[in-house]
Amino acid sequence: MEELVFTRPRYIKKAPFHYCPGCGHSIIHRLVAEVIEELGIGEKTIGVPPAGCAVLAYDYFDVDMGEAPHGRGPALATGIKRILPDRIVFSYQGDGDIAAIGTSETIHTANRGENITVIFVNNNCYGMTGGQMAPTTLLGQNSTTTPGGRDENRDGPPIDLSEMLALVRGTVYIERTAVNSIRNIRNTKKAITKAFKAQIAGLGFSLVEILSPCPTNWKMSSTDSCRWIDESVMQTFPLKVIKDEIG
Amino acid sequence: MEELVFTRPRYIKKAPFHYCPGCGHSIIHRLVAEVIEELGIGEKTIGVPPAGCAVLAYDYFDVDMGEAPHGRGPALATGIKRILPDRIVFSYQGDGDIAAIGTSETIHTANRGENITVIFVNNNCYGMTGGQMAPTTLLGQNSTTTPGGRDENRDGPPIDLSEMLALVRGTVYIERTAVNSIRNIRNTKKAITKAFKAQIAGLGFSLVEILSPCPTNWKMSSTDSCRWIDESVMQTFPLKVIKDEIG
Amino acid sequence: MDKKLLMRGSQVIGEAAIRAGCRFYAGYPITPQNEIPEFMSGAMADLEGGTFIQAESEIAAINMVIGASMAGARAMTSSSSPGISLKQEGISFLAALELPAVIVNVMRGGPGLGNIAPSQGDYFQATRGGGHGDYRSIVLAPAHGQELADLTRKAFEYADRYRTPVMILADGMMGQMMEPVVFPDPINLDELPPKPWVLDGAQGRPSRIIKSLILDTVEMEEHNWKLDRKYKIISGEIPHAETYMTEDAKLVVVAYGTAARIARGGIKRAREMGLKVGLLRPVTLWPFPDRAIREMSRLVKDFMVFEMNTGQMIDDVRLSLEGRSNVHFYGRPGGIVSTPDEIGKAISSLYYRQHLKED
Amino acid sequence: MDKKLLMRGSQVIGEAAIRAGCRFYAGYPITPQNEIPEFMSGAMADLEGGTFIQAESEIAAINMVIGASMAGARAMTSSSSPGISLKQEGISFLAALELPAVIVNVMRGGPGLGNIAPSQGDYFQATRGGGHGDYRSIVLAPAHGQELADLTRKAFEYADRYRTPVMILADGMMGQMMEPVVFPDPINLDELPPKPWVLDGAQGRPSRIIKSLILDTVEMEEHNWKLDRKYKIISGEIPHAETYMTEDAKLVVVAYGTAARIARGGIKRAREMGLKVGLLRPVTLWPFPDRAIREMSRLVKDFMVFEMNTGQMIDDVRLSLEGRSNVHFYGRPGGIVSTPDEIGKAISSLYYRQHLKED
Amino acid sequence: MKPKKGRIVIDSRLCKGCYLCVSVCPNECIGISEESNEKGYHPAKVIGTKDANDRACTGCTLCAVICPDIAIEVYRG
Amino acid sequence: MKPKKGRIVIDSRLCKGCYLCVSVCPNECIGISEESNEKGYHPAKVIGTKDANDRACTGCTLCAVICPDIAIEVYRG
Amino acid sequence: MKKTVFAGFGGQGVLMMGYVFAVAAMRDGREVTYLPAYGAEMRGGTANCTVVVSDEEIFSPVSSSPDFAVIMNKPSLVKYEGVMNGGGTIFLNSNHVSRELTRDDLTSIRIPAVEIAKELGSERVVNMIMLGAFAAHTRMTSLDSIMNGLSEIVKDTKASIMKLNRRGLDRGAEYILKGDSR
Amino acid sequence: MKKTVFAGFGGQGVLMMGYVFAVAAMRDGREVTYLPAYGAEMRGGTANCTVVVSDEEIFSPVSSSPDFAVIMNKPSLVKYEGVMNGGGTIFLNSNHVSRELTRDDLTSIRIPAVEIAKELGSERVVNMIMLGAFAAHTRMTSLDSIMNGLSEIVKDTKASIMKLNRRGLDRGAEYILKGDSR
Ligand SMILES: Cc1ncc(C[n+]2csc(CCOP(=O)(O)OP(=O)(O)O)c2C)c(N)n1
Ligand SMILES: Cc1ncc(C[n+]2csc(CCOP(=O)(O)OP(=O)(O)O)c2C)c(N)n1
Ligand code: SF4
Ligand code: SF4
Ligand code: SF4
Ligand code: SF4
Ligand code: SF4
Ligand code: SF4
Ligand SMILES: [Mg+2]
Ligand SMILES: [Mg+2]
Repeated sequence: MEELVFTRPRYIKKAPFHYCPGCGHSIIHRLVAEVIEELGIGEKTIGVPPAGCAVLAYDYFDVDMGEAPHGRGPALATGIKRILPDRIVFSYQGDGDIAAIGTSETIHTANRGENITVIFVNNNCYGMTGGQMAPTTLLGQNSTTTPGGRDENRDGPPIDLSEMLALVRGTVYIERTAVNSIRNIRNTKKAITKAFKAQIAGLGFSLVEILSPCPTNWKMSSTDSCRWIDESVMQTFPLKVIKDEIG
Repeated sequence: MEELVFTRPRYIKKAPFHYCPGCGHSIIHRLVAEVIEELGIGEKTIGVPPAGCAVLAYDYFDVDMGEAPHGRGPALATGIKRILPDRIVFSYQGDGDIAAIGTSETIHTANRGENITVIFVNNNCYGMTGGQMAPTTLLGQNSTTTPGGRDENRDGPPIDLSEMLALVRGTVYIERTAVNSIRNIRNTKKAITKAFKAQIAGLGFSLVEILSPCPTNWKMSSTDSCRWIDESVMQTFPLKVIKDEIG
Repeated sequence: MDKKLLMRGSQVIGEAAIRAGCRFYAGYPITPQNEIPEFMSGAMADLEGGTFIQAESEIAAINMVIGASMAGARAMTSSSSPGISLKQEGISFLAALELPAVIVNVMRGGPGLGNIAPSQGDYFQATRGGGHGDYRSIVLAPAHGQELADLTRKAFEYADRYRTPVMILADGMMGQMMEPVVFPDPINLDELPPKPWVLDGAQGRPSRIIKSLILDTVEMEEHNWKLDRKYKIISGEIPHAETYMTEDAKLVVVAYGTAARIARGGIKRAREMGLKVGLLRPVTLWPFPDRAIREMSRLVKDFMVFEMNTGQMIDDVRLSLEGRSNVHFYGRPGGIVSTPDEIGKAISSLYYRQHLKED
Repeated sequence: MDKKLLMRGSQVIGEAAIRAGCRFYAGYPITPQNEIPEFMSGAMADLEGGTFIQAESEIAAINMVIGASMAGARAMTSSSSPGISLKQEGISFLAALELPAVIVNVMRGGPGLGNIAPSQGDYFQATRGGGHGDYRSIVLAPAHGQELADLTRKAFEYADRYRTPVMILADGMMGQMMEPVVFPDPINLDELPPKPWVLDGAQGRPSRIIKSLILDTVEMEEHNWKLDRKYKIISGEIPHAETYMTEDAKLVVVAYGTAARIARGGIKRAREMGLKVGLLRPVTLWPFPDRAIREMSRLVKDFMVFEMNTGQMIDDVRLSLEGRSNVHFYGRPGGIVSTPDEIGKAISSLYYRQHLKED
Repeated sequence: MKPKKGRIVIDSRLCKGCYLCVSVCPNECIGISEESNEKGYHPAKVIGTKDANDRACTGCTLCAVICPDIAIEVYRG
Repeated sequence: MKPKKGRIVIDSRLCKGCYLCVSVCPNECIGISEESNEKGYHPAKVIGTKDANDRACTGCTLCAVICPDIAIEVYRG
Repeated sequence: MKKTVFAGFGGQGVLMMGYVFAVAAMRDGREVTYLPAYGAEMRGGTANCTVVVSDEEIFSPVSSSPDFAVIMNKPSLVKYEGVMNGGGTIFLNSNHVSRELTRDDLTSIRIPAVEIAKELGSERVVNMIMLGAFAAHTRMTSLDSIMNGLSEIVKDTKASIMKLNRRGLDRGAEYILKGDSR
Repeated sequence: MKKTVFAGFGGQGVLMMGYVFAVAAMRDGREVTYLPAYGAEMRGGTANCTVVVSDEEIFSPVSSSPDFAVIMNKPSLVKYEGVMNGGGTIFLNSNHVSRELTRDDLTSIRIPAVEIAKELGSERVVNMIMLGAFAAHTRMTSLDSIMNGLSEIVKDTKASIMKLNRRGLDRGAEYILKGDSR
């Protein structure tokens, strides 16, 4: 008997994604939806999409979704979770959203140990607004606001928010993964599962930082983008479990 | 011949301080002024006072001073310094100012390695507004917004901003000191000197975090406050050189 | 419970909010309204299902309120002038997302850091939308302790009824002063109408979206007009003004909040001198009670707007009258609290200048 | 250099700013004005003593501008509607501290996240002070590419002359469109008048303070009136409006920015149909050219305000006229860009409804 | 043990021709069409079959796992 | 080596009676006045002199170093 | 309508005096407002509050031209003497304020409250002594009302302390009634 | 006043076509506006821009009722056919758009630009071929003006590439002039 072994997960709507070819966002959407389905929490999950390329995430996730102003996802998620502590709340954010304008909200939400999960999509640029420098843009990487590539003296170096978050006491689980290869995609799914499980167990703030290709703004093919993550991005942002207090 | 061996430093105006008895702010003002005098930079220093008990710092420091909105001192100082790179610019901030509302500005200014000096006065509370919880309030410590003392689950734990700043590449010198004893005051002055020297040498972002008594909001005598810093505050915020890349 | 209590204005707001079913408060300290978060920290701790968060900033606070409101709670934040400026993006979002929420502004002197004395310098910001885009917040202006309690109750009702942010515009004096107050009974949360738009997990129903991004301009226009229609309905239903000694008045003072309270004293003195003077006090600043003023203009040819600023509400009075009567202004910005005597003098001086005494 | 260049509006602002002596730009990306920071990043890198900073947020950007202005630089930031809301506290500080600075708002549809299409929904925020306290910003409203260049130059001049923030209020269309532009020659920074208030280290002179905290209410009141006097001077000196075919007009359209440009087309069509219609285009939105409108009301009994919003500038038109003429409204919010034909129809329909054709 | 047999179905309306599936298929079962779809992308297509020898789809799902557009369904058995 | 001799001058208008100087003087030279100053504080006062034996001020400046209000000047020699 | 200012250093129980008085007057059925100085006004160690008591609506709670002032320190005397309503009365804690009034249209009542408190064995009742004297002289409220107000405010205070407060009030009142203060 | 829309997929050089045309017309001394689609409108891989050329003031730069459209793909045809001005002309890249127009008040001109480009040895000149055809048919500007515009925009391009572009323009124009497109 032939069996359907891979198909669209239950909590992704049947709409075509608006993302560019080879974009990591939609891979990550699918992984989150798969985890939600596998953990059986789809009927009690509330997601908070960001301003960023994933602003339309509510058109894809088939769970309750409430839009946040740019960078404020963690604060907004805090409000939801405090009112509905038995629901599962996740905030989905880009690297500009979480590590530039939202730095403060992210750090303090984490520090308070709010029992939410953050999906942090690090594509080393401002995707939605057309490829400006992000806090995570690599040194030397081109962007529309760093003529000649990011220069440490002029523009500052890339910032490692996840490492900083590991320092605050309210965080229980932080891992950096990627979606540029089968292996990394599988690990990402494991990490997302762990992060949601931490929330289900009421342990505190969990976050998965996911290195994600943005072929459009990197001006590379999809396959080159995946390679570039291995070769360059991971030099600055190595994949690892940054903090694990789940036990 | 009798010699005057201790008097008001040149760059403190002859005005009585508005601070409460035993407050650390004015000790710190004096130390900063002494350092400015000793380094001979009084005629080219620009200070940025915060919103906080030290909001009136411009009435005391006899150097050019420009007021910042609450928490934005580092951004404002960045603007000044970029226009006048050969002047000496310092931002003076309370723990609420720097580690709550100003978290993002502080971290990103540090990360860019702006060549400024930050004096971070940690008195474990919002002094000016009457003793609310600060990001640095100790667990169990009373404040007007933490009934029964700060509770980790409800209010989150104290945050160690200086440690986080040490993680970003633009910082060259970060030390935590105190002004609760002669020894600590002397070390604080050394630290402030080092921080300003780092700026003079053009090395990047320097910061001195100074544990400072707030007898009024701690509801203790001045001497008890000094003791309490030793016995309690330093348990959470140990004195140390957190980062030193000056060489 | 109908015992009179002597309570500080800020705490009155807090207590009234909780009795109105507020179960979520997030705020950040700023003088002169610190007693609101301080009160809420204790009150929420004592309350089953109550949340108090001292946010890391005003921006975090308003966004927490957005989240709590999405989740169905009656939610509130408070601040004073500079902190309210920081909340403007969030307030614009509340309006766009059609979420109920209550925002308290205990105004202080401005612009900039200004001072912490009572002022009414934020009238424009409150009534015109200090945030971006075509929206309005309902703005309620209490003038004394009891009204702080009553209008706080109303604020939550309006917010839910119209799914829109409501601002309580008070000032430092009102926040700090203690006055006797009788509180209404606490509402029963279970008796509130259901909110069929809340995000609480799909649980069998289709999943819901709360969003304000509408890329299609035709849809966005329709959303703007939909909001506009709502604002027209509100403008028809809730404008409210109180009058004092206006029956035979030839000169009517228009003032709100603390200024109105003081103006009453000035008017009383003027009446004692035989001048026919009255007060019209807008209780809702938006929607502005323009009809009430316009109607009055049939008999009253001189209005004196008194504000604790350099002149802001005067625009709304002039817009209400459109030349039908004279509009004069008396203002004291910067935290100056005039005495009733001073207002009495300003009134009588204007009265004689306008030759109202003659007939 | 007077060669015509085909340039995108956002870049025109950038180039004009640099030619006006802007040496400091800090900003944060947001559509539809990303080309301003993008242009500035390159232009400042090529410029001796020029600074570009991509700030971590809009708030950081405006505060960097405050600092740069304190240090004496001609400084600018730019954003679009939600980002401008976040800058309101900073703008209030600039006004209070009496610091020159230029803020560009390339408006998009709102409230909330809205959309990125051209809109004029931030009129109230810009002209009434979206921040706290008694203050005003000068607001300039360009309507086409060349004016983007010319008014950017003016913005820096006004900012310095009056020591106050100046806002350039453009919209998505203007930001994105390319048009031929001729730039004025770069100014010579050395020829600018000195700024005897700058913080640049005491260097022998007494130390200086720039602050806005004024705890004493009497002093604070005086500061407020001082600002008010300045605003009155500005209101006397710089209001500016452009007219088009108004000489014999019976109906005058009042519109600014992109709306005015489109309205000209509508008016031309209406004229072709024999209707006596003209345009009054406020170039300064604050101070509003109220005198120009009031004077026109002697001959014109019908004004049609056309805005790309649900009705904001109409308040200023009504305040200018105070009942002297009829004020009608035609609005398209949400990013809809009307065609000249549509406006032509709106004009003619109003023209006939008001029986202007009859005499 | 018999090698597993698989089959994939590509929804060419969803596919954006990003080549990622092509790059990961261990059995070179997928190629890119000459024709473009409605959105102007050249969608992926199956170039191997169950039965063809060295292009046998095993139903390993790798292509589907990496597909950013959930354009691939995989059957096995 | 002769022990250093010192002298301090306390500006009682500036002093807020915080006791910090009292607590650090190794020679117990400083006490607190019974009388309050204009601001209602009981200012510190010198209770030892250069000449008194066990309350001899050495001019070590410790009191001045810790004084939050710069109310103490120290002379030596 | 009578306005009273209570002023002194922080820690002298100045705000408490006003608060207790206001609650007492409210329970007596009068209109009342209580306005404390706040924020930066409180730095520098001073404290003050204004209580307005009236039989009709109170228009302004601020301390412009107070009718009475209870003054606990010298700077407060300086601050308030000038703005007092003509004919007003100033209650002075004479142990802290030695100087005479400069205006002759005001009455001063001097109470050696610190001395009396020492006699009672606790300096903490200085404010109650002043309040007792104030109440006895102005008759704006009764000592019983004040005690009721006090127990309403400081709910779980020990009986012994309440007793001490009562004795403070009594001694202050006595001091007035015996005429010692002229 | 003539409005022209250029539309296709991203990467087809659509924006460049419009830009070059606009600069050429400006240098010819005409009034001109160029309005690209921006932001989210650009997601999903489509691109378009509107160029208005006129001898008088241009009131609106938007593409409501364009007179001409240069269409590089099917979705763009669907999008713009409906809004064209009556009597307008649509230039179709016939290698990408096979279907006929549904409106009979419009003229269509079909250019097998991909084929021609292949003949020239580089698919990169497809847009120049279309532009050449467009210019030859509308006579709104000359091929020389376009070349001048192009060199103004892409300053340091290799001569060989500029030559190729010129040949693309020429071939597109030729195709029209020879009348092959009917
Ligand atoms: C207050 C505010 N500022 C700026 C923007 C514009 N904006 C939208 S998304 C974004 C950043 C996108 O970058 P990132 O967060 O990394 O997400 P990505 O698109 O790369 O996934 C910006 C600056 C906004 N919507 N609101
Ligand atoms: C935008 C804004 N929010 C809040 C305030 C009120 N405020 C002034 S200072 C301060 C915090 C003071 O605490 P800290 O920074 O620790 O300084 P300290 O007074 O303890 O030295 C606050 C909340 C303000 N002035 N502006
Ligand atoms: S711009 Fe980058 S992040 Fe955004 S959809 Fe395209 S590929 Fe993805
Ligand atoms: S409140 Fe605390 S920090 Fe502020 S002046 Fe008083 S003692 Fe110092
Ligand atoms: S399922 Fe495996 S073998 Fe089959 S096409 Fe996909 S990657 Fe190739
Ligand atoms: S991975 Fe998906 S979108 Fe990409 S080419 Fe393959 S089927 Fe198409
Ligand atoms: S200088 Fe030294 S010895 Fe003299 S009083 Fe001060 S602490 Fe004592
Ligand atoms: S340390 Fe200074 S302020 Fe404190 S008691 Fe001594 S002299 Fe006075
Ligand atoms: Mg990104
Ligand atoms: Mg502090």
